[in-house]
Amino acid sequence: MSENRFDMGEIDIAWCPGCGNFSILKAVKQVLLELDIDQKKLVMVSGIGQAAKIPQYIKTNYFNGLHGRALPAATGIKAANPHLIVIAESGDGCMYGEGGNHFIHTIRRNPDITHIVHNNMVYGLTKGQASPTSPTGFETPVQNNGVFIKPFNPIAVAIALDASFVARTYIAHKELTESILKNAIEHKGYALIDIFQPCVSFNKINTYDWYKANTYLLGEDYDPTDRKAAFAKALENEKYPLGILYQKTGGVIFEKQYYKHNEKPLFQRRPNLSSIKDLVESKRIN
Amino acid sequence: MSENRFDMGEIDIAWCPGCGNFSILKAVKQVLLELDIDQKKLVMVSGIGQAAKIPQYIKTNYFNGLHGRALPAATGIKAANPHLIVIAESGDGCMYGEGGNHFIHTIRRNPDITHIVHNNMVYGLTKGQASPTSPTGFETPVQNNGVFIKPFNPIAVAIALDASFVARTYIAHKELTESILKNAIEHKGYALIDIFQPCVSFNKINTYDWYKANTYLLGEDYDPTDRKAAFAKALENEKYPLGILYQKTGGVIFEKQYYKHNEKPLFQRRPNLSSIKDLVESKRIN
Amino acid sequence: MRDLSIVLCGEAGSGIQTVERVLSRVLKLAGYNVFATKEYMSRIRGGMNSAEIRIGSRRVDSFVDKIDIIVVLNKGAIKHLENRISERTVIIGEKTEVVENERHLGNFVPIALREISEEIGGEIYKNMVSVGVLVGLFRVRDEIIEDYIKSYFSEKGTDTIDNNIRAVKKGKEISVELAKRTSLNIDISQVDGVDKEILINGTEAVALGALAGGCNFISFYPMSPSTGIAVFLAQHADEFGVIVEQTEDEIAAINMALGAWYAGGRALITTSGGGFALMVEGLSLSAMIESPAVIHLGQRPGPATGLPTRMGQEDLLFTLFAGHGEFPRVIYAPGSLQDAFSMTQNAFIIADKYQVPVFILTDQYFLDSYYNLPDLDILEMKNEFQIKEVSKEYKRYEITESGISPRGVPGYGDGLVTADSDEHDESGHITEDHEIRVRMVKKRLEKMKFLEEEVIPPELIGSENYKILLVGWGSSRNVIKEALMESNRDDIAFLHFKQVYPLAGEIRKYLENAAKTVVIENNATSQFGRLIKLETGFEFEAKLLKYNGLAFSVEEITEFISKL
Amino acid sequence: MRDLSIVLCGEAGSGIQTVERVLSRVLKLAGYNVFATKEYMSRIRGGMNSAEIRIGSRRVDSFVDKIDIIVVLNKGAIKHLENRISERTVIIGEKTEVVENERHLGNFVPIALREISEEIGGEIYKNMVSVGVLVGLFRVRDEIIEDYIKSYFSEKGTDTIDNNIRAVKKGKEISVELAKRTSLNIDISQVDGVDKEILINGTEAVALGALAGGCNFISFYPMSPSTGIAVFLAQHADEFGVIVEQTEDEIAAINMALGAWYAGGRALITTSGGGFALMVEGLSLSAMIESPAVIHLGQRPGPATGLPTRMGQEDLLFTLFAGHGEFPRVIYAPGSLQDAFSMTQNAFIIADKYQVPVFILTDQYFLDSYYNLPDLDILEMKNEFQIKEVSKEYKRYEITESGISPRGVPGYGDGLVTADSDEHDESGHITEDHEIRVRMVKKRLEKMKFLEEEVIPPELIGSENYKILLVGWGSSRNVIKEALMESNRDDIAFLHFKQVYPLAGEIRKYLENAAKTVVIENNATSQFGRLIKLETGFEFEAKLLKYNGLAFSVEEITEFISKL
Ligand SMILES: Cc1ncc(C[n+]2csc(CCOP(=O)(O)OP(=O)(O)O)c2C)c(N)n1
Ligand SMILES: Cc1ncc(C[n+]2csc(CCOP(=O)(O)OP(=O)(O)O)c2C)c(N)n1
Ligand code: SF4
Ligand code: SF4
Ligand SMILES: [Mg+2]
Ligand SMILES: [Mg+2]
Repeated sequence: MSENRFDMGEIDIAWCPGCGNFSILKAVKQVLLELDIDQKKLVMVSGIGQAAKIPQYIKTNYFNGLHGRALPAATGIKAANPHLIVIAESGDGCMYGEGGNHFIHTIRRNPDITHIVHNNMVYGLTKGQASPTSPTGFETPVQNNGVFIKPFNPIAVAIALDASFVARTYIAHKELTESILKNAIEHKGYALIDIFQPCVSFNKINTYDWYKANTYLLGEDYDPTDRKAAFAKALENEKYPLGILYQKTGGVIFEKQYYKHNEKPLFQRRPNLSSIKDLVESKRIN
Repeated sequence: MSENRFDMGEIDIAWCPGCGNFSILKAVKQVLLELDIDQKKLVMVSGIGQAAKIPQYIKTNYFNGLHGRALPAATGIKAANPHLIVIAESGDGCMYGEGGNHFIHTIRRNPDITHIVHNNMVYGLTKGQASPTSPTGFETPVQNNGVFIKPFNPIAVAIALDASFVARTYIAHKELTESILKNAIEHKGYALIDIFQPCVSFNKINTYDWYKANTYLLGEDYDPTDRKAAFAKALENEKYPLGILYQKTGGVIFEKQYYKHNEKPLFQRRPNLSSIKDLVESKRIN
Repeated sequence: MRDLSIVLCGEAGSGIQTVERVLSRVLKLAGYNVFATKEYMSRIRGGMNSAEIRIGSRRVDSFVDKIDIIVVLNKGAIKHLENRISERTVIIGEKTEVVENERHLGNFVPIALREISEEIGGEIYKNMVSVGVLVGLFRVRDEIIEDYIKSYFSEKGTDTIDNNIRAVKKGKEISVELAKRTSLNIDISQVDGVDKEILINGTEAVALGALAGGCNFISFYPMSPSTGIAVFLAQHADEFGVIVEQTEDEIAAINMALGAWYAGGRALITTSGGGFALMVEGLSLSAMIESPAVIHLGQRPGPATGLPTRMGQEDLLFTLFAGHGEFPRVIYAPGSLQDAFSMTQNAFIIADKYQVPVFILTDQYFLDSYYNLPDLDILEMKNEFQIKEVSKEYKRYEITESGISPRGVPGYGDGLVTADSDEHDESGHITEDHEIRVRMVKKRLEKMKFLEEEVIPPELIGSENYKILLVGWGSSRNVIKEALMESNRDDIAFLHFKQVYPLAGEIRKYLENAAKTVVIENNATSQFGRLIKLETGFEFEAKLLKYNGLAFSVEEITEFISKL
Repeated sequence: MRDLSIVLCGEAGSGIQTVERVLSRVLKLAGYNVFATKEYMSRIRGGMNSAEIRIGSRRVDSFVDKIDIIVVLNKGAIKHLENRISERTVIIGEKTEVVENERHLGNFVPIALREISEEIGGEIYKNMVSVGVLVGLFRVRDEIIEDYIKSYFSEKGTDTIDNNIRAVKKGKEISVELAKRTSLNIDISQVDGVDKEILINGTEAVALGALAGGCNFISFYPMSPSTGIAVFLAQHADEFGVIVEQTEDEIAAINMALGAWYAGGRALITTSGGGFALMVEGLSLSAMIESPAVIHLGQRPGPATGLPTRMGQEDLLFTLFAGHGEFPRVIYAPGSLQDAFSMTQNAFIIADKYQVPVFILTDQYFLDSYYNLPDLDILEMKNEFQIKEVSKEYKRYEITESGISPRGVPGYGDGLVTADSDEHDESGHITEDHEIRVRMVKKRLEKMKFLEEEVIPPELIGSENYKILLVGWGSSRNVIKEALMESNRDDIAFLHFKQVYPLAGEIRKYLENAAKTVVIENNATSQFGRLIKLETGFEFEAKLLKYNGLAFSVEEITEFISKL
């Protein structure tokens, strides 16, 4: 892996030393390489936050948009050119907080995009406020009596919405993470990967050790096609299961619906002025 | 029921003749009366849409706010004065479309409010576009090839988020509806009631007959405290189950957290200038 | 008689729209100039709505208060129109629908609409009987009506068609009787060639303009009065290769559209006040990533939900300054259908060329008003597509001599294409370098210079030797124009702005040539007047402001002019 | 020596903030006037940040470019500060952190920070050793430092306290040596009473003002630089009975706040550019339901994400015209800490009294800058609470003679309280009546008249017989003021606006008295200049605009003045 065409070379990365984001970056680049993805056809889409800086560190096309708005932008990109490989990647606050509405409705749309969430259970870039996934009791400068509302369960919600691929991993599990990422990118349709990622600067609860102690790997025998069983798994919170929790195939894929009559990506289309004239003509009679 | 202090008298109601909204209005007023609710302490909160006009037709306090934004307003009201009884009521587009992010995060907060959704599976007021709950294949002036994305399942999502009360009813079942409404209002914590309501003007698929044919009542023996079973029920879509699908008690109630040190509703509070002066004083030494 | 105004009035859902549509089409096909507009409440059934159809020997393209004939479809109609009824107004309708004490208004001509329609097959034919009565008064040939009805109801089967034709015929029979009354003896002349003209409304003009501009993507969330554009495009989506996506909210709509532009689409956004308010962050994003954007904004009276189905021009300054940070933009406000069409086409060209947001401001009155016109001038699009194949060395935000960075799309060429909402360097990577910041701010703002060169100048209507200058913008154009013509005053001219930002350079000259200037707007704070002051320092002597939710009528302006 | 500027520079996370805090507090407690400010990157660790601490014999309250002493905490610091280093600058730091070729800059005084701190217990004590060196140069008594360290680290236990005290002492020892160099022989005088003064920053001033205004609710979504206000209120929430709720997004924040106001709360909203953009629809709602609202907007350079942790004044016109529809508002832009405090208090009074939104515009520089001042003047709130008990006949939107409808809250009295985002009648019910519409528009807009009476006038600083008038607004006040004083020019005055909308009536007079006028702003398009033009027609002769993300320095303005 010493040489990777997705590497940016000598750049200044704005993450804290020891942060889980580095391993995610490494895993993503590794998987892109292994899948032999043409970087010219790849678009990384993100929002704003520490996690959201990831596209800046990968040599590829990217759309680093607004906080919370990666998914609609990603959907627009995929719809405008279905030949592109689109990965939307950002933090838990970005995707489940500000972007919550897009999360649920993008799942419904089921575009063929990969959705990676760096879940550090905290707002990193804005210096340590609670995120939707922060555990109850988590103390921060604002939630100084501890978080008392229930953490958001993205896995359960995704399954409730019949997302076509739902996975969770913990970044210290390099192989698991890479294998899930590969599966997710190859999966046809929307794929969620929620990645547990320690924030060494602001999350003193959900540390490397904590994640190690509070997660387990789904067994070989686990069947990710059973939605109800997957839901039951999604509710486990003594220890969080890691792996592909739910996967289904054969669903309608969003952007495909729009390319039934015309296969050209939008940038190749030109207005058909003569048809427009015909349409105007029709306004002479009705 | 001939006289109800919640009646507005002779008013012009902007709904279409035959619309399910009328029965919802009737049921809500009836239940308010039966629960002997003091209308001066009741606040109806809504967004924008046909359903959202309902507070205008009830003699009580109301906050008829923005499309999609009833829940945060309702939460603010309840937080500012927990002695008020707060009902947030609006359409499916308002609550699950524009308001989707508030839906999921209000469930997490668990304020003691009742959340009623008129689910006619269509955008009524804007003349018949698909709503998040519109069935696949539903044809509209915009979705003229039929809706192809998956309908939003509010019940499953609410259960995934561990909402403390989750119910569905169909407005033609007057008694069931009234009993659920009563339970919901009396329930401590967030309570969702998704009400199937035929839109006679724009929804020619989900008609009175259709609802009758495609729903059934949960049996006496159904146990609404089992979350996984409730989820399984929530996924049924051959026929939709009606009743209280899920209920739990004992959760942390949002606004209560804020009244531990001071019981006065906010309108009775006054700034404590001498404490402010003390705080300013403290800035002399650190 | 130069023109006639017929108003149909009744509850929502009572079929006014069908009558409006059939009547205006058929009269046009019969060679009459027509104009049709409507006003309606924010509800689906009930309430009181009305549609006005003007028929003229000359071209008619604007709203008049006067009513020559009212067709009452439901009780309440007379009350609704009270202020507009004169002694000369003929009221046609069912006896039971016009209350006794309303009869002193106008001339009541009872007809047994219900009875006749019941005979044919039910009350739903009431509307077609009315259509029959009206076309009868114009002596339209059966053939024209029958052909139209056949095509209009083509999907409903022969029974429906036959019944409707019978209903119209019945109506025509009645009209023969009615026409004996002098007040209903109509003599408006048909005009050669009008039958071959096109009849469209503002919604269609904008949507057709978008197609002509190469629009192939529209993401939107329904909101009156802007939804019609999306409906039109949806109905022609397959034919023109347009992706039409209804989103979960307006924020998704604008971000999806920007994603589409980034990947090579040409996206239109259509919305209205509150919906646009939610898009303001996305607008600012478009500026930072230098994405083209075309935004159709159907204004309506605010604040907040306000009067959702009414007209207003209240969002001009909001549009001009919307978005955090500083960036250029273009704002169009077409006043005629031809303008709406060509300016929307042009919006795509300008947005693409300069990578800026371009707005088209309309309102309910403009979008819902039809009139006939000979044709639409379409600009042939040849070299107007700006996407460049990118080389390995490509930098998305390169500072070039021309001032514009070539725009590439991912997957087309060997380079990489970046978009970054943070301040960025030429390669599109995040930076906090203060010097690069300054260069990038300048680069973005200097586009104003190009945009000023592309300004569509205001249109001077009337005498060049004016002493009094009326100024208006957007949808009031035709109304003010007609009133001015009507007034026959060679000391007054009308300066209409179809582009409201940036403003053309020569404005002050126009304004200073006048001894008196008056700005006419559908808002309460004279937003365009303030904009002129901001841009030129010039202050209007007088204002005519209307903000009750309705458009100006020709008479209102005429009266105003008469006092000048 | 009148004042001295010390700059600490190093990576984020290297403890600059602790040094800044301890140093500024201790020096103040020792009787020195202090000013502290910082600039930092949008990241948590690494990069390069700096803090400036000015110590003065007279009051110091503004940013200077000059650096007398740099404390280098990490490699890269000298490069970062390059432009500000002069021959007289003394650079204190570890040899290894100051690269060879940087040495020609300033005077390098190596100290073995690392070695010394390792001795004490680890590199983390580097910061306290630096503090020791610096307080040593000021000959601050041990007692003061020790007391402060004890209270500062009180929660960390005695070991930490002891080690930190040792570190400071070590530093002091070094300073005895250093002080022998003339360049480090500091003679700034302590001032009687300064030790008893308060030391706060802009964030605290606004938050304290909110408490004084009766704020008891804040809903917000984190966003630099506005989050500090919420943090402050959270930390004092229990004590002051304030509900602090972090929401899922900014839309929820503003709607929740409006819900709270409706039910009787006094809610503050705190946000920044993009966050405010998302609140624009809610702002329009506040206008329609005539809800009070107080919005603190910490401006930052845009568009879009822009430079998230930098300063700018780019959102003035956006704030002024944000929201669909037309409605009045008030915009404050305090320039001093006292103003920030009392204007925020006043914002609640005005918002409550006239049921309008009131903005407080600040920026990162203002929020993050500390200085000592004698006290904060607090207005006693007596009859400033407007909520009325409602009777059975109560109508929320009653048209009253006073022009303001009494505001009730649900559950207090026998009446019912309504809020409707649609156009409504006096009872708050939806209406489409055109006449009511007009009355309601007027009612809302006529509040401008009251707001104009409540205007906080601009402050004229300097000679009354000026020929040249500098004009500024918001956070640049103290910098421009100091530069003007520094310049000793009695032909120049400075007019500072702490309220930017509505503007005071007498502005033109001020402007026209000058032969030359200059507007000074932290943006690229001179937004305040444009606002003045819009409101008065007056155009500035010259502009000084800075938009690289940093505040003006005293020197920049002094130099500018010298050329006038
Ligand atoms: C509209 C908007 N609101 C708020 C912010 C400020 N903001 C930037 S990043 C962030 C949260 C970051 O948390 P998360 O998404 O979990 O990413 P992390 O930094 O933890 O990786 C916030 C609130 C913003 N940029 N835009
Ligand atoms: C921000 C915003 N976007 C769009 C609208 C337009 N709008 C009004 S009601 C509505 C949908 C109504 O559907 P639903 O909530 O299901 O209510 P229904 O009319 O079906 O009862 C929409 C899109 C609006 N008022 N505000
Ligand atoms: S703040 Fe937390 S999540 Fe962000 S880079 Fe630092 S350690 Fe990682
Ligand atoms: S549009 Fe549909 S939902 Fe609305 S009132 Fe009419 S029938 Fe009911
Ligand atoms: Mg995070
Ligand atoms: Mg609906």
